[in-house]
Amino acid sequence: MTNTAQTIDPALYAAVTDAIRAEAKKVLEAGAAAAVVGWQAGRRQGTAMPAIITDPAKVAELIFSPACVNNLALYLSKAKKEIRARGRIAIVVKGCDLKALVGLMGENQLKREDLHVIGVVCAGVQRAGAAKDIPLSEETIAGKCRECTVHTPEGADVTVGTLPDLPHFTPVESEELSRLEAMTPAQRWSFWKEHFARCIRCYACRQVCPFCYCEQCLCDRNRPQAVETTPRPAGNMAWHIVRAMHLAGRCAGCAECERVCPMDIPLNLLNRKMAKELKELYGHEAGFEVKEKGPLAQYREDDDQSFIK
Amino acid sequence: MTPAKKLLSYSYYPGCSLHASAKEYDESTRGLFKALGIGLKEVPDWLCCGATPAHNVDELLSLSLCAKNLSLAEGVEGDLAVACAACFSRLKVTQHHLADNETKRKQVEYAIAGAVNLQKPVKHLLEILAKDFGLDRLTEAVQKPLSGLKVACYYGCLLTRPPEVPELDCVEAPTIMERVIGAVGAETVRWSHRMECCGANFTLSRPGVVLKLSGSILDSAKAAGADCLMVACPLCHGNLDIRQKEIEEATGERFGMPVFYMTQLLALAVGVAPGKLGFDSMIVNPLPLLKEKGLV
Amino acid sequence: MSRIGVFVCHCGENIARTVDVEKVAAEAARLPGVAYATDYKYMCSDPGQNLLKNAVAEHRLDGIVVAACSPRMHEKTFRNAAKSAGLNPFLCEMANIREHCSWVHEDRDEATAKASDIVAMMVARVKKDKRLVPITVPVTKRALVIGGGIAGIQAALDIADAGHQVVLVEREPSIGGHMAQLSETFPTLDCSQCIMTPKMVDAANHPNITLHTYSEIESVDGYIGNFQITVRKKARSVIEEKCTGCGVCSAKCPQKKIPNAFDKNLGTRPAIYVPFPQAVPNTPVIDRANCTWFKTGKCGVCQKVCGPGAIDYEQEDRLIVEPVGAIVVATGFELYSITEKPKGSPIKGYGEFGHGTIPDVIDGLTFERLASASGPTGGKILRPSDGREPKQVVFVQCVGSRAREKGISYCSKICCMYTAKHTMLYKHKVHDGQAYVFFMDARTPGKSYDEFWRRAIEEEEAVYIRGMVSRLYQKGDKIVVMGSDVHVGVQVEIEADLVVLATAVQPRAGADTLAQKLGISYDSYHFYSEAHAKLKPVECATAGIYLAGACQGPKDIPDTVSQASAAAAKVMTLFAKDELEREPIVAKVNEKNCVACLYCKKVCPYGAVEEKEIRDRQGNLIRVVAYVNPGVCGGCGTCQASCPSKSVELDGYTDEQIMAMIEAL
Amino acid sequence: MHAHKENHAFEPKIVAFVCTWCTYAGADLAGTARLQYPANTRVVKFPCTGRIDPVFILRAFQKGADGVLVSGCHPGDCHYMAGNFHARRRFAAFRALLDFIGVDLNRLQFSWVSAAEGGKWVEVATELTERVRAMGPMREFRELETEEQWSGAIDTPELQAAYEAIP
Repeated sequence: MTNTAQTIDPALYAAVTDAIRAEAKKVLEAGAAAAVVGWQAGRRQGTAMPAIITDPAKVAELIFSPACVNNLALYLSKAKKEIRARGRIAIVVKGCDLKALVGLMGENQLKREDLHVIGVVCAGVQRAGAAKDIPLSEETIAGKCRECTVHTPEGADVTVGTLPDLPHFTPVESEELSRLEAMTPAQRWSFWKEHFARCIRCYACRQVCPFCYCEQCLCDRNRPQAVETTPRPAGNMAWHIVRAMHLAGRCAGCAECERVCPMDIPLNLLNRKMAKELKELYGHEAGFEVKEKGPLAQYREDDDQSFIK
Repeated sequence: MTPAKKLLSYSYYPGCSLHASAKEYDESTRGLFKALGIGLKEVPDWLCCGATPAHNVDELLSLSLCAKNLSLAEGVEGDLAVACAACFSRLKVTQHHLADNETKRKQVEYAIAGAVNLQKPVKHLLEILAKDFGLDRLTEAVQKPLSGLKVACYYGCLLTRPPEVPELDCVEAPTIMERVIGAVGAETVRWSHRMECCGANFTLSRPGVVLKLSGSILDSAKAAGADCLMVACPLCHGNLDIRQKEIEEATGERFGMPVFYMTQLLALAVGVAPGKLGFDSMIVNPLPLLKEKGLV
Repeated sequence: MSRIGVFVCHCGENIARTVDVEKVAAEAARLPGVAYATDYKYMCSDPGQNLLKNAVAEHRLDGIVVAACSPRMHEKTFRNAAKSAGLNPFLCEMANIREHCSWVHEDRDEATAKASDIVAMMVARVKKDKRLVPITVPVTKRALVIGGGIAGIQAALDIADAGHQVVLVEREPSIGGHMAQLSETFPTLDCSQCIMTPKMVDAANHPNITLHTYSEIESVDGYIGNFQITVRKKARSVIEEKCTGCGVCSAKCPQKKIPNAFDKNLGTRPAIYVPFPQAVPNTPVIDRANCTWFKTGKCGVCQKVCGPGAIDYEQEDRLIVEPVGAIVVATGFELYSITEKPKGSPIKGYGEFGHGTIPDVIDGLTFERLASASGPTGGKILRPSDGREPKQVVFVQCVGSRAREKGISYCSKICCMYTAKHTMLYKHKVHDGQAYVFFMDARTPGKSYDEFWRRAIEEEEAVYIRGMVSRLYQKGDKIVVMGSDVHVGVQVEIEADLVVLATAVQPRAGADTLAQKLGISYDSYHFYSEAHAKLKPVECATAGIYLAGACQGPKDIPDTVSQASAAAAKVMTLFAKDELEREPIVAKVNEKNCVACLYCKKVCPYGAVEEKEIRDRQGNLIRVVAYVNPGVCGGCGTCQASCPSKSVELDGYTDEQIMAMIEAL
Repeated sequence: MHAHKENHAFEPKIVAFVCTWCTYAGADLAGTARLQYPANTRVVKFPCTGRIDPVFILRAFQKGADGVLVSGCHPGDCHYMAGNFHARRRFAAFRALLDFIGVDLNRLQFSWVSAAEGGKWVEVATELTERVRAMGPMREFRELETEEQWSGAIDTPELQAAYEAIP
């Protein structure tokens, strides 16, 4: 962590930006896609935001930078539903975003043939609140990117960019997971109780999650009310448990929930834990191939039942 | 048309017999591989595999011997080529057994003071020739087709058994030997005793048993019209070749059936000089037969 | 505000001994929404039920809780009482304060407190109960029987005799199945064809049976009472309506040397043929793969000689749609082939028996053809290789069966008996011959079965050797059988003239594909699974589909016929009413909220969930939602527990009902 | 004859979610056989364990259950063929989640009790009751119910001062 090679060369992002623009122009001009969902520069220096480009003349607005944190799969699952009606859509995805797309295909929400997937090789994106416009480093890189296994998306229609040599980053998320796993239940309870007590039930986590596409969330129902809706500790605890359970076996780990949480609740820890459990129990990993049935929609007669008397 | 042929290279575990009674198996193996352009590098400092007796006496010893050999083989590149059917069986059984049994694996690892190499692919020469090298290429390499030579391929007990372990071919009705020797032009006969036991190391303690068992093998091969037998195991070779005269005396039937190692016949076909194939160390002289067929 | 009535039963002393029933009733009366509460000695008695009925009228009750025994005991009773009082029966619930309380607790205070809790939970539940009406599904009183062997024929005849239409579909050109191939049947040794062919003719001539031979099931749609079956009628190249069955075409066909599969390839047949003389229908079929006309475009002899002009070389496969209300699957079995390992099967071959290379090693069915008077040898036992009469025959049982290491662990059930029969038939035909049988166990549980087997040994002098055979090989014109005799503990070698292997009974090839079309489940061997091994042995879990015969597991003829009649009885029960009535405990989709992730479809054990398209008036697709077919839904509720947004709900067990109970704790 | 009955300082509430075909019938059988067990269990009947939503377990704890039992048919015995297989996976995942949140899994018992296993029902119900009784009340969820948003976690001096300044 001492030498200068501990940063990621920004050249990758510039090269990818050019390639995205070229590909977007190509598909829009050829009519192979009605719109391209990607990122464009944000209003503030060094930020980025989602963009939907339909005019080939405007492809130069598209960018890729460490600020391109958003998981654009969201724009195909529930937000901006109107663009899906336009026909085949091109979408720019990082490896982690692609896993969400794959999951959505398995859940009948997207069809592969309706998409033109532009995969981008990604070395990492910024963590929330990091200083902009400086190369990614141990200080500024997002937690999920430190132990990313999908820098290069697999199965996209085109994949652009070449992965540079990456510095070694401390895997803070798995370290934190191990730390929690080593605690006693009582310690874990107080850890989560404290975190969940702060939750203001803004539902940003739900809003940003590509998999929370239900028309009506169970937690908004009042006949019966399964989860108390006011931001009180009891309802908060229930909400986060239900959320983690509903994402189990589906969440592909984009960690957008955690990024958007205004109260800095480490939500991705729950997702990571469930993913880990389902991998250990049933060898399931979300997002690598389109599976007709997730791990909780199928069974084997010889599944583990050591916990059942 | 044909893709660039990849150069095959193997580490090689000859085993004790091939350095002693089955020298001609070793010589012809090396000759054959050289002629085919397949690399073969002997594992340094290898030890006995325990063969047929060790596992009946001390299981841990027999597993440790092979585990040690596997760890020695780690130092030599390439899959491990094995000629002797008994060595092949022991090495495979060791890998299979230790992969399933953690307790034993730990004991063995303690005994050999190192990790067991469960990953190294152990391959019999037949597998190398039929699968890695390919029968088409083998046919291409033929200089002197063995046409007219009627061969009875004898598998013995160990090449395909026990069922889960070697996975060389169909357990009870393999054809891999026939396919390999067929590829160099020989004619193979359909006969009944391809898989029967020759008596193995009863040859020393209960020779009577061996005379009966090996006798019925020779008898059956002869009845099927074979000119010669082809084997892949030094122990079988010993019983069928060295004891053949005694068998003839005991049964009063004359066989005069040369017993070749598979590599001897294959090497002959691909043009290795007959003088380098150890035909002179065989008890039943094969030269009259080979001359008759115009092969030497 | 609800007006719930609570009725606490004393059950004589059974409840009242440990539960203070008056107190429970008094506490129930204080629960919000309870308009009336009382206790009574025997609620299930006539006066008890009348008390309930009167209270409903008098207090205008809109829900009832009977605190008494287990609902498994009297729920029906009280729901009927509620119904006769004009209340929807599903608004009546039982609080189990006997089995779950008074009988298992001795402390009066504790038991009373618990009983009150249970009543409170059920009161909370009943407030959330909905009026439910039984589901009715119209029933098409027409049955499909798949497979024209003895099972299919029996089922078809039974259903047809009951006055219902039956469509019988058979893959082969003739019905009859395996039973038509057998020589004699155990344990009576009556001639198989003599008892089988009349049934075949009955089936063909029955006014209620439509026969589709040389046909297969193309697709299956619909559900119980309302299936749509598409049958592929393969091109026979012979117009059935015109053909008189005179047989001139077969006699004149120049292609005569085609191995006859019906005779296990021992005999030959022409290219235009009926599989066997007693075939039903007696209409030939052209085997296009072997017909000179189809191969070269020349010949046409059959067309020339056919008087009625029934030969049609241009005929094509036809698809026929048949609406039916119930399906009987009777696809039967085939024998495990030792010649090669079946593709894609976990079952391994028998290399040690020569992989089918020894001509005089045959299977049991081949022996049947040899022994059959109408077989290729006219009933003489002759070796396939040289036509000589075998003097030593070795029978080997359990070839493939009960052989875990070969991939099958089940017992094929019929081999012990038919091998005993074979030894007898052999002895009757070859008086100086000797039969040997290698066996593991003799399994003869059936009426007169063991006596039959004993007779084979004691009177017909078959030598039974307990032990298995390790290897067979040809030696000259003999087959050396190497085996063991475990009773004596020695190795045995027999030089046989003929070896007969009792190979395992397996489901028909393609059984899995058919099951997928039907939506029924099967085991790892592809035998079809019954809904319950003991109590629903002929029903499939998929409603409206029934099993008969060996497709469900190895079976002999008596068992097969019994099961076929049982399946027919089930079909008749279904057809007894014009509409099928079911308990309305089924799942329903809230289409407004459903986003069609189809989690429900993925977990549904009944295949009851379908995709439903919602379209606007112009027919444009708006969206897709899940739809639960109430005729198919089994009512387990796995869909609801799985649905993230709870857009599917199981009537009778809604989230509201359950949550109300939990909250009443 | 009455068995000696102890008086306990704490009697836990146990909620049992059971399927109607196996465990409910098993509990009925325990009654028919007059087997005795602690009176702490309250049974909620489901058609199948496949119908049991993890939310119900959560709700039970929130509403004051000290222990929860989920019980259904043995694998292969499910009246609906596969409901219990689905439930098995669902609850394997759910209990891992609860464990990670910090719920003591000793309060949550899963079992297979067939219609013939009245004895097993008694054993399971007794064991869970005794275990939970020894553990004491399930305070965690109950505390949450009584707590308010600002009760403690954000505890800066400024906030504290502001809070106290409220008349």
